[in-house]
Amino acid sequence: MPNLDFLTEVGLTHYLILSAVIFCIGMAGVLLRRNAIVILMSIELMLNGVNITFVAFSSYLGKMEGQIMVFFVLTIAAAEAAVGLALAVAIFKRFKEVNIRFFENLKG
Amino acid sequence: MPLGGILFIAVFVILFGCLMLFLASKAGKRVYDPVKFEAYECGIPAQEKKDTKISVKFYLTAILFIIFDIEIIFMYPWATTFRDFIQSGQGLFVLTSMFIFLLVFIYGLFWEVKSKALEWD
Amino acid sequence: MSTDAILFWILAFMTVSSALTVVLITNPIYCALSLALTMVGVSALFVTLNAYFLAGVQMIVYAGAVLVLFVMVLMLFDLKHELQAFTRGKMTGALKLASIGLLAGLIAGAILMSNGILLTKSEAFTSPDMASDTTKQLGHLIFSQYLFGFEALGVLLMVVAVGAVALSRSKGGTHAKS
Amino acid sequence: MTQTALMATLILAPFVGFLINGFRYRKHSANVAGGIATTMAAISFICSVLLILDLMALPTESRRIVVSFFDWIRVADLKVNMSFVVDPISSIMILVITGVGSLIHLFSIGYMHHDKGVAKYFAYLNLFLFNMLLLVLGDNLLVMFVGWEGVGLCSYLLIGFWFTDQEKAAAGMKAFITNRIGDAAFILGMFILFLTFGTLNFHEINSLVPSSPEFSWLAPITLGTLFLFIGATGKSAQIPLYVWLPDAMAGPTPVSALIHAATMVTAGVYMIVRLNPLFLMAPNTLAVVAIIGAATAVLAATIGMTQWDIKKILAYSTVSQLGYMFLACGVGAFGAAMFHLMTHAFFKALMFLGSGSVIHAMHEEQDVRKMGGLKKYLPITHLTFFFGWLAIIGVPPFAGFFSKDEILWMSFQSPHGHVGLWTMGALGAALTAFYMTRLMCLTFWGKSRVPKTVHPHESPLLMTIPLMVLALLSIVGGWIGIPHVIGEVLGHIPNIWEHWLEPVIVVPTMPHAEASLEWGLMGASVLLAVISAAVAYHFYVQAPEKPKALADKIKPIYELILNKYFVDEAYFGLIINPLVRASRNIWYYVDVNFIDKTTYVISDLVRGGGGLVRGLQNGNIQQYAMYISLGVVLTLSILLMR
Amino acid sequence: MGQDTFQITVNCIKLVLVFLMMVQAVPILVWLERRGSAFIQNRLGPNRVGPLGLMQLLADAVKFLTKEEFFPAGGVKFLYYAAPVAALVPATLAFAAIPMSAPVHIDPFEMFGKNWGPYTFFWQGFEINVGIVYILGVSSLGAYSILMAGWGSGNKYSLLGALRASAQIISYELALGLSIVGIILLYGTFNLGEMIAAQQGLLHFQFLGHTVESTWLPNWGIFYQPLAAVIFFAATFAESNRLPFDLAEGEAELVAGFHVEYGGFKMLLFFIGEYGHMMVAAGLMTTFFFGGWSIPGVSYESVYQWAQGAAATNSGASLLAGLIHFLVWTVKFAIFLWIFIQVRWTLPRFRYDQLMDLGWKTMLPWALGNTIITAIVLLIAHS
Repeated sequence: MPNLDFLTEVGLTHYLILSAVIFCIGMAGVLLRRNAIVILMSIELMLNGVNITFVAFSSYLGKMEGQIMVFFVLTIAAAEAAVGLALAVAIFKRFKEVNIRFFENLKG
Repeated sequence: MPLGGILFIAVFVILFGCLMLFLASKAGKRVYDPVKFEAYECGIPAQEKKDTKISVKFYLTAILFIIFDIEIIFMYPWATTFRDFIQSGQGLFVLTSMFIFLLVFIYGLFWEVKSKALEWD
Repeated sequence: MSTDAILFWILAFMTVSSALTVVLITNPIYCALSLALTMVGVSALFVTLNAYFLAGVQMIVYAGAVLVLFVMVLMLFDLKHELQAFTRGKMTGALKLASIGLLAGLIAGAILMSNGILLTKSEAFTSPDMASDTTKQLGHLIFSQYLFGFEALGVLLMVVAVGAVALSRSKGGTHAKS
Repeated sequence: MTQTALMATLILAPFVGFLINGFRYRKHSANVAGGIATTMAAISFICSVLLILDLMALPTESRRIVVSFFDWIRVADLKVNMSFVVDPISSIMILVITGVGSLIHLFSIGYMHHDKGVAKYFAYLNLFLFNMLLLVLGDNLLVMFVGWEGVGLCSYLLIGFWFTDQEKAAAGMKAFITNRIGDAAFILGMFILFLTFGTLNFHEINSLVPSSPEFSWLAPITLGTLFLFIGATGKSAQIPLYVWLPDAMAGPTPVSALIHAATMVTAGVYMIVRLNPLFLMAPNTLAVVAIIGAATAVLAATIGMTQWDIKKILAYSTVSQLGYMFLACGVGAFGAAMFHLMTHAFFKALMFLGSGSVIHAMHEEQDVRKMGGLKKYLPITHLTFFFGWLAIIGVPPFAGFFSKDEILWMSFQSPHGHVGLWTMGALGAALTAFYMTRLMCLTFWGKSRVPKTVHPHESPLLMTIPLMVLALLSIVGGWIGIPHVIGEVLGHIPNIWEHWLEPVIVVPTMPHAEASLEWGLMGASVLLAVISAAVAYHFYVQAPEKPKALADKIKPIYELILNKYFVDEAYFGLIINPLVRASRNIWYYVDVNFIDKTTYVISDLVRGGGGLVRGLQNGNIQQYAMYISLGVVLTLSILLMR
Repeated sequence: MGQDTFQITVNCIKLVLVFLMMVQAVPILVWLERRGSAFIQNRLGPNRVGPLGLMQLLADAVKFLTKEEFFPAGGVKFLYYAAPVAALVPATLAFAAIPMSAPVHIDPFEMFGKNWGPYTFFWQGFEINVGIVYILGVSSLGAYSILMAGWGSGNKYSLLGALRASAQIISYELALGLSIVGIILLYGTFNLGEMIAAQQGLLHFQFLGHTVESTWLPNWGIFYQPLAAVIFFAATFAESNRLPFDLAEGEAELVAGFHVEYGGFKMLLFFIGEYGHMMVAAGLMTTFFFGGWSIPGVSYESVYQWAQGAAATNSGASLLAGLIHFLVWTVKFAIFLWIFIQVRWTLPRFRYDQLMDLGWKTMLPWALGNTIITAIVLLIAHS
């Protein structure tokens, strides 16, 4: 009988690993996707990965600071999404294009 | 922890919905007619599919909603703890700090109204 | 196997698989819907960690507001699914994948290496009944220690509201339409 | 209310007014803007009265309220608190500043009624009050310097208030630059004092002053005080830096009354009085102060005799009166200097406001040759101006008499005094009487030379009320400092003034003198003044052709005086033009040929290097993100390997 | 979910029952709506099938079931089918969190040779600590099903209707959320059960050290927060897309909004979702402002004591008392449902700009003012 403790005993490590996995998935999205709006979504994924870490630590260490941080991160993430989408929309309205590589042309 | 219950009922409802859909698809008779499957267009033949120009207002409303929603959510912890703060003598301080926050909120709302971002015509 | 563990694994599976969908699927609308599912999953994970209020906020803000915005934008602009989900470039693509893989490996390694320390600490501090009034504690902390952050966020939100409106109404920049 | 709150309100009320009016600078309503500003000034006035009542309740020796708000600077030995002090000296100043300031604010509502930038005007005026209070209340040199610079800025802004007029804008710049020269000296003086005493706090400096005077010119205290005095000559318009003040009359008249007569220009005198124990230990500096003060008093008075612009005459008069104050400081009569400062603030503000009323009535006409006989058109203005005139020429029992007499007596009798100084002072008094009478005659009396198109009218009540209040003060303001000899005669009236200032001002030990001597000198100066006033009346009312004949007779001297001794021209020829030429040369040889070329080489190198790595910055966000992630990987692996 | 098999089973059954209750209420409401509207408009309404037309419900169900299944040509299959199912979930989840009666205490007993209990069962799907936040969060998911339906149908009327509906829902969610702040301030908790507990007894409160007491008014939230009640109720009308806020389906402009392309059972599922929202709103109104399951003038204790006389055991008494309170709750709940129906047939529809103006420029500021005033009054009253 193999040791299946890691399956039955869920602890802080599990949450941390889960959050790392979500963070890296989001990271991959940011690095690899073409669509600017999907990239924004991937950023939200990354932020959520981090949020899980915060809440996990907060609850395992018995400190509320982690949750406050998450509260603030949530707010800022929403603000970021609003502005990011507003930018994307402004560009899309003009150029009918959301490819992230197209955004390079906006420099200068 | 009610999470189990929530998951249970959610799954149950989804299964129930799917079952209903499945039953309905089996029960109804089917007569094939290409016109029937066209998008409903008040009787005239459907033109370009759904490339409709839609006002950016909807999207603007959604953005403003997010922002004001968060501001409102910030009031929730305040609202639950306000009585405690009053009891510990910090009521006025907390109320003032909330008022500063609200002032910013009201200014934002006022600006949106003034800049006609909320005008639908 | 406790119900907690079962719940965790269900939620972890749900969250990770929907997160993967976000990154891998070509149709952006499905991406957004799938991301909404991820957010719901994360919110449920918060509940397993006794952060009830945050779970609710996560639902309201992310699932109920941010993702609705995403879906609306995608529908507004009729972004059909693309033939190509990822950006071109074999070299950079490989490099990017490698960096992500390395990052994941390193983080996981770091977590596992510190396993012993964290577990002992966590068991010492975990209290099952701290769930009862986390919200009140949250409120108390925000209005004492983190008051400035709170007010600053208020200003930030106002600025964002103004900025987003200004951005979405601008008739275009300095460049001619190309 | 606690003293901290009072102090904060006192200082911040004008600042709040500045913010309010500053943010509504586009508004045109004089009543609203002026109402706000005047209210703020009045709040300050009330606070200062309350504070002074607090101060009076304290025992004489410890009359000192210090309010410290926060640590401002804390670097090595330099510790500067943002703290403010109310003691007998600054109490007088805040009363004058806020009291006269409030009156002038009130007057301005009427005067600036039709101006477009009225909100801006009142914002500046409030800002000025705020800075002046900083200057006066600051309990160390650095806080004072903040206010010092602040009032300079406000003065600049207000002189150039109608900046669309090239000349007025230039006048503002002139004032600013001239003041900068003084300010630089002030900073140097501050450095020297800090090096000597290790502190900038007035109280500490005054208590650390050595007990015996130093006689070397290069000793630290002498040098420091000299530099501070140069700073004072800049702000208080003394030789050689007085040239900006007459030009400063380009600003609105109430500004001239507030800034360039009553308050800001007295900052130099105030600073010296604040540091009086220090100055007393530097007899060389005192001598310089006295001589420059006396010289300025006479010189400015002579120029004043020949001017035709009503405000310029008053401006030179101000310079001259400031000279008196410095003369008093120089002979160690600091109390007399403060006394004259206060009475001067009353009557000079009154005269400026009166001239403002006249100018207002004459539709912006400032040339006295086009006035005359205005008595019947402007009865209230005339009456109040008349009292101001009596005060300035030193007719007993008006305010000016007591203060001026005190100065003259001290310059004669004090151990630092000299007969020569007294002579110059008395001459100055006579000249003052002459040109002020001339002003009265040309403006209010005699035949009317008003052009047909102008119909003078009395100013509204809003403007005359301040005039009346100031006139009253000009009459009774001197009665708190009645000299002993007169007090004895009138029945043991104490000299409240000296008593009040006693704890903070060192009174020089006077050699014993007969009362008859004091009576004689007093009589002589009054007689001189009355005679020269009579001469002036004769010249400009009874025989208006005489002055011209006299001027023709001594044409070279007259021309010299009329052109203000060619001081401006001399400054241009001797300092400014050579400086410009030298700067141009330095610019060409050093900057263009050396520094620029060196930088070009460096920039070429940097550009070349940048060209090598610019490929990395290609605008591809995802690539940037990849760099970040690679960096994180690197950092993490280093951390984990450790 | 529970400590042992018995509790888990009971809880699951309870949840299913709550869901079924919600589903079963829909045909009744439809009948009520049709009869009611006929009554209001002075006509007869469905009266042929069964007594009073009651059998019409069954006939409708059969008809719905046997409608022809079809899928519009331009649609997106997955979204098209997922939308009606998704419409059910938020309403159910929210409804399950509403307390319908006093908790039932079961004393230990023996069954299958084992000792069980003691238990406390809440008369609701599940008891949640942060009830309001949970309900708000869950019901904010309602926008998805609408958007999915709008997009999945491949029809521009659908899409337009969906966008309108979701914009409207989120606009009114602000006023809704803000009016709730006043309620939370009043009770100092998110927990719905505690709110109801706070509304027991007669109207009494502390003001500046004096105790104000009424002799007959119940201690209901409506007396403390009348403005919040009005705003909340109006906002829930908009949230559930009902007249006078049913712009999303405005027949004249959009034919039927986001569910133009839906028919048969899929349509019925949308109906259930909509009525579910309505029921959540009615339940919340009852909970926040009208004392929930409490009986005005009669305390739980006296009911329980009476039940002890009627039933043999304590558990039975608790159950009986719960049932009585449940009936009381149902009456209150039904009154609000009837108000929903009556308003629908009384008021005309808003224009879209009026709707948005009402949400953003009228209700939001009023709710804000209500919050501020509540906070100030609280501060004054308690310090």
